[in-house]
Amino acid sequence: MKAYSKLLLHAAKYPHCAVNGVLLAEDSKSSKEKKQIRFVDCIPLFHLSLSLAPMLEAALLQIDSYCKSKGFVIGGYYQANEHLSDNQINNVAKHIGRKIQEYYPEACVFMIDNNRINPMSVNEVYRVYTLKESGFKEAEKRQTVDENTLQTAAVLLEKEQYRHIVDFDNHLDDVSKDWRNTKINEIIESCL
Amino acid sequence: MSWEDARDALRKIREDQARDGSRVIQLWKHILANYAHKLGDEVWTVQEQVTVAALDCQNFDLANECITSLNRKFPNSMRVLRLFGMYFEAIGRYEKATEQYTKILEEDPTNMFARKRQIAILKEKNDIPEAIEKLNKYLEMFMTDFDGWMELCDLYLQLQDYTKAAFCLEELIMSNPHNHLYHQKYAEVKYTQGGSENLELARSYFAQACKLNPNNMRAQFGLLLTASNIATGYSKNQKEKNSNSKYAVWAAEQIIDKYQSTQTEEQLQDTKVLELIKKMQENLVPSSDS
Amino acid sequence: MATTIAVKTKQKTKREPTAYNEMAVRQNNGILDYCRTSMSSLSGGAAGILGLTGLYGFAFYFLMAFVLSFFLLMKAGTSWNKFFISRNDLITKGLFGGLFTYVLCWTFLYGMVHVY
Amino acid sequence: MAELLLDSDIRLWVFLPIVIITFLVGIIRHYVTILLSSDKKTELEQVKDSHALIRSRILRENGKFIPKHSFLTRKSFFNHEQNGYLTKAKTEREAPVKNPMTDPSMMTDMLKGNVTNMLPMIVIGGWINWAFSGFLTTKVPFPLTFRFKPMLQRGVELISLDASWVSSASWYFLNVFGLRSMYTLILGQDNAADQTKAMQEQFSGAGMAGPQDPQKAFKAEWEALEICNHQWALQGVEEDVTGQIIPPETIYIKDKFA
Repeated sequence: MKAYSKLLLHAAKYPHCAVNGVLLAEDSKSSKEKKQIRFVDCIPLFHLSLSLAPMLEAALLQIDSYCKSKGFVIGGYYQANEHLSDNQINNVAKHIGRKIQEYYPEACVFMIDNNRINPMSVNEVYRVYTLKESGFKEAEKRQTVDENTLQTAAVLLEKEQYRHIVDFDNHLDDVSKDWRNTKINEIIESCL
Repeated sequence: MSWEDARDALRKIREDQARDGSRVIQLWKHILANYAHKLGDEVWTVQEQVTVAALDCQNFDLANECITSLNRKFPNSMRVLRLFGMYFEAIGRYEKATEQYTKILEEDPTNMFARKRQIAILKEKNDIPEAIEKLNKYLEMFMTDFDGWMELCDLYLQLQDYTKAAFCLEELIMSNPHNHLYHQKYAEVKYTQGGSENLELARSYFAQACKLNPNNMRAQFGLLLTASNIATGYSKNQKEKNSNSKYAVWAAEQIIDKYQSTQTEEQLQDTKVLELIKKMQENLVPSSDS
Repeated sequence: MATTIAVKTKQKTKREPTAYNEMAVRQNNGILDYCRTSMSSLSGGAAGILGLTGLYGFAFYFLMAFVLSFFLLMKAGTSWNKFFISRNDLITKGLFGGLFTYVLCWTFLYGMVHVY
Repeated sequence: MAELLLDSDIRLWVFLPIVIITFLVGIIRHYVTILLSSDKKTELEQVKDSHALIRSRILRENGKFIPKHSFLTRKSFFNHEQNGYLTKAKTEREAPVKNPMTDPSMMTDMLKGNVTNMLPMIVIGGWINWAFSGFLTTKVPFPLTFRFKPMLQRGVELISLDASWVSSASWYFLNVFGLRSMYTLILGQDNAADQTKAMQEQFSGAGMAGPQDPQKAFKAEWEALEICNHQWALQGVEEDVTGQIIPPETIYIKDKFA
């Protein structure tokens, strides 16, 4: 819920840039038998230049230590390309996705379909890819978000809450901004 | 909000070249449209701005309205022609848009804007290699158009052609050697490229960025990462190793300082930033002692 | 005098320690010129109406010029080095260029009031 | 010397009109120039050349901020022995010396310049000389030596007259030159009312307008770049940064006095 809304808001905040971020999942040891990943939070990363490594490393290091303290793992990566109708998985996404997979084998990559970001969208806005053998394949459709989440996200978009979401680029510009987006979290809670 | 405030807000957006189409449209629609006569001659600039914003937000009625009124005031003006071109672009009729731009270029072959738009069309069609080629041709002619270099750099980065992106950034650095952002980005590219030589370059440029702007967090993180990488992996002799870990430790201190002074206690506790950096620091210090 | 205008626009100036922003420097100097010219013509007018002649007139000009410089220094305060390359510029810039304007205004109003 | 008493009608009909006329002419000239000035059509080739020259200059000045290898790459792009950009340009480009008589657009430009600059000056000056000749208009409020007499008393040859009196023709010229800074006050910095500036440009013309001949410019730039060596500015910058223990914010101010 939180994860989905924030992902959506981040993509909506920078309509003219490519954006990416990571999704945090609950540590799967407990829920492994269900073959299901529950994403609980989302950390928006960058909107300026996705393909540069150093800041990505810095960000992932920070997120990693945050996750460890909370008992989460980095379980997914999402990306929205700059071009409106371009929702193919590209090299950058593959690369990062593979790296995440090394640490968490169930991880998957979400490619956001820019056309579908609007308050009226009825189903999820992304396609899911998972690593199979050597290449990324589109995963079979499965229910990833429930009706309720979609509605909340739509409400947030409508209210232009995306102006307040903070990603890692903002955080590095101004350290006092918090990439955990506690404010947004509160708003999301209140929308429930 | 009075109309003066709205005007000032629009002015600010224009000056900062911020891209916030929906806000521009809101300001125009709710406030300024009723006071257009009060703006004097500025109204035309504002209308141009609103047109672009409207196109950005796919609000074609508004764009059309503005273009028509601009066209009535300035028939045959290059700037209006180019707005027409952008309009066609936005509705997806690229041939028509290209036609407009060619018309401008016939009139004035030095019109940089029309050329850039033509490249933008290629980018819209998602034909990045072609766009790069065109942009290269363009830069051959206008070698000091630094926005062009910037764009070329971003395009190369999309294709992950780091060597060429670095070349563009060198050009940008030369254009303005006091801009820390160029140094920092150049260093980031070099870092991404990898290899000990590139890492050392990256370290130098991160350091330069730190020097130019001590508040540049990215540069400090970068310095920390590069220096510690060199210290642990690439350094050839002990001396180099020592100095590199010294830089890393310095950067780490700076970062810790920054976090402590800006974030709240609770935030620091929660994100564990300090612990992380201290750990990195500790990893380095014994290596320099031994 | 026009010092208020000057300071408003001066605040736009932003530059780094060693690199000067060309545009900003030029703009600041333009504003300085503006102050000088306004001061010269106004004080010239005043001198003409008062009917100062000879050395008194010139003395009056320099007095006014230094008063203006003083105001400028006050306005710039301790942060003058944010706006100008050298402090002496504030005092001496356009001192003699302004003299010409001053003499013209002085002569003009003196002629109007006292000669006929 | 006896005080002269001027008829106050002179003030109303000579003294004031001259001031007003010169002033208004200046303003009108400003707007006429704006009306007449055509955007200078620049040719693509010209723009390209100037951009290349600027880039080369930037390379010379700021080349020290990029790594040595990159600097040499660029230098060879410009100055390679066979096919460097500048090397080629300085040998191949034949100098298109523009003959103003053959190029009609140059001709009209020159004409326009003359129309707005010289003509009014001559016409108005002549007219004022003719209409208001022979008046003493005013007196400068300070004593002057006799050397100034021909300057201030044009058109009035009276030996016994005190030097501080000003004749109408001279008053006109005083206004022409003295109102210059008033125009900057009223019309803004880059006004066209100021003919003296335009005249200065005409006299010192060719040198100021920049080298007209691209070949020469290319050659000069080529030579300058040829002798330019690379000295990396970022050598030891890490030491520089880390050496300073002072809090980051104060580095700026410290550098200022260094």
